[in-house]
Amino acid sequence: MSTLVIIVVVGVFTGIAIAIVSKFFGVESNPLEDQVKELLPGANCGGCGYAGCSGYAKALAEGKAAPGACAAQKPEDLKKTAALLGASVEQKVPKVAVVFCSGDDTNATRQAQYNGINNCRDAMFVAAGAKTCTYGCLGLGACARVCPFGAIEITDKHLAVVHKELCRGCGKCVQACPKKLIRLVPRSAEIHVHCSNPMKGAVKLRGCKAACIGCGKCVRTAPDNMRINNGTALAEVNYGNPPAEELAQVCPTHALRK
Amino acid sequence: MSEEVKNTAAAAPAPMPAKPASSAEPALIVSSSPHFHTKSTVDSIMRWVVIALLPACLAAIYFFGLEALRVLAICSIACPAFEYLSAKAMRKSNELHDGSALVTGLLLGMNLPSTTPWWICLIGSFIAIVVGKMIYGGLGCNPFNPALVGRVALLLAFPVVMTTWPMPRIPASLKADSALTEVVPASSATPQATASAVMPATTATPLKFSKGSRTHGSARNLLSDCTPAHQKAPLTYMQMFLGIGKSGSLGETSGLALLLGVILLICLNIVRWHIPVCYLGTVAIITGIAWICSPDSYANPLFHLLSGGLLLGAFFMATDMVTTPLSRTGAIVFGVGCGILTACIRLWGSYPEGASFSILIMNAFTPLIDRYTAGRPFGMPKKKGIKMTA
Amino acid sequence: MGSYISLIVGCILVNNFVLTQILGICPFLGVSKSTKTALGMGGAVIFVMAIAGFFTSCIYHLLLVPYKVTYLSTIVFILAIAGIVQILEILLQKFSKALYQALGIYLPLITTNCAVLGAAILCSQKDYGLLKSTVFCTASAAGFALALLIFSSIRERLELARPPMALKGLPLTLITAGLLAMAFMGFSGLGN
Amino acid sequence: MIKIFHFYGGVHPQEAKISRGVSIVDAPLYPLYTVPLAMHIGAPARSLVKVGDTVLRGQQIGEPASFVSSAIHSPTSGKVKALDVCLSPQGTQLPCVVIESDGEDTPAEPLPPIPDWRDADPDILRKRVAEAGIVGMGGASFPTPVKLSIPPGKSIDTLIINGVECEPCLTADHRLMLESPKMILEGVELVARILGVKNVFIGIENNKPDAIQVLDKEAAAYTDPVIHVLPLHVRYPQGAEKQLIYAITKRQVPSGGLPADVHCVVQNIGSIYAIAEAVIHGKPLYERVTTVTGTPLVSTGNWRFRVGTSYAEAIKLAGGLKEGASIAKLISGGPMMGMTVYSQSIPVMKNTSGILLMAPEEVHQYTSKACLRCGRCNDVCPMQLMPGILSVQIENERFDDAQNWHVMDCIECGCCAYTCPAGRPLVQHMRRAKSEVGAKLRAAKAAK
Repeated sequence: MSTLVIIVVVGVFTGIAIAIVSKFFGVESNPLEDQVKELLPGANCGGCGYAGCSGYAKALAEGKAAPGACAAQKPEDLKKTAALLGASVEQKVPKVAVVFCSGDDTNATRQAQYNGINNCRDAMFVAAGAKTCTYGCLGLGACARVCPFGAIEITDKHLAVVHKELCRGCGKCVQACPKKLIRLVPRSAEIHVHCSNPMKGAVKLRGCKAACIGCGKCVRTAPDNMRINNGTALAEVNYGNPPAEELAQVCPTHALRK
Repeated sequence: MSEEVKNTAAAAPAPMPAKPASSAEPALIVSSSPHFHTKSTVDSIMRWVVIALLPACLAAIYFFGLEALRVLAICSIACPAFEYLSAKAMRKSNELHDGSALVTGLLLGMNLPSTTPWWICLIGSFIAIVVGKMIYGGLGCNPFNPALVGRVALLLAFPVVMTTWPMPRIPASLKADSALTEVVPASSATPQATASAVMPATTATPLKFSKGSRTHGSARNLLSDCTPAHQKAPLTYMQMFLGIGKSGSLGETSGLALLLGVILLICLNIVRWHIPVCYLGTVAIITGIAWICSPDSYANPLFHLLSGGLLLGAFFMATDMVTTPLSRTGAIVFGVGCGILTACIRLWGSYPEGASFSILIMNAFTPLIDRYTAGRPFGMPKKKGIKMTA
Repeated sequence: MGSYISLIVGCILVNNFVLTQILGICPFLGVSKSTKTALGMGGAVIFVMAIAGFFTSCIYHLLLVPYKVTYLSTIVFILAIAGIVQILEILLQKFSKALYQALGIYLPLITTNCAVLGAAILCSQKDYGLLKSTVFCTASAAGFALALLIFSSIRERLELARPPMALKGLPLTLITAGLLAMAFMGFSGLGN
Repeated sequence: MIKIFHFYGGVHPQEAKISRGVSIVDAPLYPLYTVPLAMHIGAPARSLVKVGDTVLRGQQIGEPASFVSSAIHSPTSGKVKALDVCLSPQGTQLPCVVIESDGEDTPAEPLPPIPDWRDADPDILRKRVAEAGIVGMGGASFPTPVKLSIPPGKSIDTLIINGVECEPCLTADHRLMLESPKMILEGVELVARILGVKNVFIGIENNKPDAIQVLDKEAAAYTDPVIHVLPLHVRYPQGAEKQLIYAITKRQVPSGGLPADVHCVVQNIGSIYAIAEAVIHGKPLYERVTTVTGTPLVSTGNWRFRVGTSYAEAIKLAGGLKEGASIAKLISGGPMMGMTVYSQSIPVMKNTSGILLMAPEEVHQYTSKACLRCGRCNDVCPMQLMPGILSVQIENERFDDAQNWHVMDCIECGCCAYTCPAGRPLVQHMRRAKSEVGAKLRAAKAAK
């Protein structure tokens, strides 16, 4: 009998104490936040602009953010998130990262042997990477190291290449590249102008065999799909209406390629 | 393919070594400033540490005979071998040439009695190199002194072997007439030991006596207590300093040889003087206070300084670069901490020897010491130390 | 007085809850990622254990012993400790949001932290009085906090080391904890 | 003369000042000069010429584009061949004016000399310094007129002339002090008058006793203000602004602050000389003394180059390479802070204090070995930072930690990397962290 009484007494006393404390000091929490967080991929890539997935989940639950900012979220999860929050989602254009450079070791020669930290961002402090084309990819893998999905490969010839099938378009590499060579483009586009050097064609060709020299052949062949960027000698795919894969054949330097 | 990609992403920042210029390669090297560099390298530092350890090794071989050489040789071959094998297994580039494994091997050997069987030496080497160092990523990344990790693990696993010391050789002039070759080989001695010049009986180190005397209340006669049976006159402090008639691990005998080594390292700026000086000073002060309060139950500070592994620890273990604080202030804190712990363990703990444990514990404190002794940068207002990041 | 000093030294160093008694390993591994959270957790555990030690000792001596139901100690102590942790959690969420978030799941886990219960039960087993139990529990918690602090600083350094991929993270942490425990064995016999 | 001034930390690398005994020689006229329009910190100058224009020596061809900017002058007479880009030692592309020399070297109308500068208004003198396009010639190339205008709310009481030249190998300032002490002292008095200060010190490292002696003798004639010549401890980086101020005045420039915060202005010997020339002779800054040195060279020396001369010409002037020698590093500046360049077409600029060639056997290769924690970097860091810990944090991209450990106070002097037995590229780590943390701080400031 006393057993029961003692346990009940202790239990009731503890319960009352907790009740009093929570009455005076309690903070309300939001269960929605956890539900939303479950639906995010959990890669904490930061591509949404918030501090990790939990930060985005918090913003979503508080109504400060709209669903769809996470590029890596699966479409069905996005739908579920929207349903939870009672919001509608616009159909998003799926995007993919592309390295806009063709300057591997055969096309754009290294001017000097670099001795230092094996990271593009560090190499920028040593003669800006010592490449013939000062706009070119250094191939030391800053982008590959930040990619949460392992979608970027550094080729043997020191050029970063995004594997489209692995890329989920989070955009972390875009920030990591010190030469600003990586951009997010619609997944539907098949071919891209793999060059980012805005200088004159002749100057570019001195530094890289595979540069876009701005000859305009592609634009003449497919005026709706291609354009020349204002003020530069750089052709650009019209991503609103991307060209067919065959157009790559007209490019004399093969800067326009898959 | 995705596997390959992952490997690229995981690659630690590594240098791109400049190859000798061929016609196809660009000849010029670009690198960050500065372009001048001291001649001192990791390899040269380790080479000097090995050289500094040589007098103590020679002393050990002199006092314990070829048995000592056997132990030292096994450890100093096994450690580099284990480093090589684990580097292979971890697919790391082999850094054997830096000689740090050899240093660990020598230090481990110095911490073992000369009667240690070969397989215990091997186990110790394995623990020291693989568990103590390589799993952390090799030289520079280990939080604990590898040789001490090996030694303490052995001490806990094989307490009898690790605390059974053979009698050292003593000069003929000091030998007592009666206690000569009649001594029967003790059971723990190995056959090789009998063959060597070492007296085959085992004995306790002076420290053991200091421990025992605490209960008997006769710390005044320590020196004669711990004099080996085959020596006619009681041990003197000078003898203890030189290592004559003092049993112990290989590196615990000759204080002189250790001192020579550490002075060399201090002169070469490889070892900071702060750690050994503060360490020994703190031990002397604390044991001195205890001795003044109660000379009957505590040994005097000189005895403490000269006995056991304190000198070896203070000179070569506590001064390991990788596991000790970076700054001078940090080194002082570290030395004082080691001293307090060693003195406490020696005076009041159940182990007779505290040097190894106290250095290991202070190794664990090193990151904290680094953080709280970080100097105030030039031009920084006072009271603005290192902030913590959550 | 002397017995209290040796009790405190014994609890903090010789019979360190984490490193020699292997109690409270869950938060020891979970919250030792950064020194800042380790400090917070250490403080929280000291707070909880001091209060728990006091209250459980009160319950033991005023309730369980007079009614001769000391066999109930485990279940009653659990109840009391759970209540105390709950209160602490509410308070922390109110007054230190950052610490609350940093401690995360480990805060409610103090409830199931065997160190807290272990200390309370040890006290009752050794039949410590009210003051002695409180001192014992506080000192044990201080030992826990010390181990946590040291270990967190080592882990911060290990984060920057270059271990093989297979050992990165928890494996290396566990091995390091083992080495640290090994070093702490040197204290054995101290304070007796 | 007895007390020798010093600071905390530092290293003492081999001095290797093999060209210290070689007098300054005027470099010959070259057919082509590539004059960058950005030879200074701040906005690049706006070009005042078009392709095909004829220019004269000393004619202004670029005007300052903002407050922190500088004027650019033509090094010789000739024709503007092109407005192009050229490579900078940092590896970036700079806008430049390519001038084809006509071989006449016709001077333009000089700026009117100010012979009575002792009585002139400081503002007139300051304006002249700006017109002459003078920048700090020690290396940082901060526009001098900005440095000479005292920021509002600050007061200046001390002028320090940096004749330290603590970089190994370089001897340009040393030769300049030896050969033109009068001009330099006039320049010192001039700057002291612009700033209105009474405490004037010339700090010279103790390994240049001849320069100390010469300047000390000449300085005896100056009484208003008195010019003190101070011998300094031979220790790199004695010539770093903050260290120099501390050694001489024992004042610490606060973290993130400027010399003006401790009431000091520091001027380089080369700039002082240029200021004196600009005011007394009306000559704008279009040439400077540069040391060309290195073991692979046949001869070494100090030449007065016009800006825009290519490194290739400078190397040719020094006799080219020795038989069988090859270059492994071509460095703009000294060996401790200079930048490696990979092209000999880079032009000499206003801040090119030296051109250094290193043979393959002299080159030290950086590695990414783990930090040994020996603490030597700690002992030598003149800013009393912990470079070892910082570099490991930065290697793991923990820039927040690095910021907490004060990486922004790093002056990139290179003492840590010089002394590192593991051969870690510490300075590169620090630069990376400074740029990342700086970007973060700027973003935070912009967000406010």
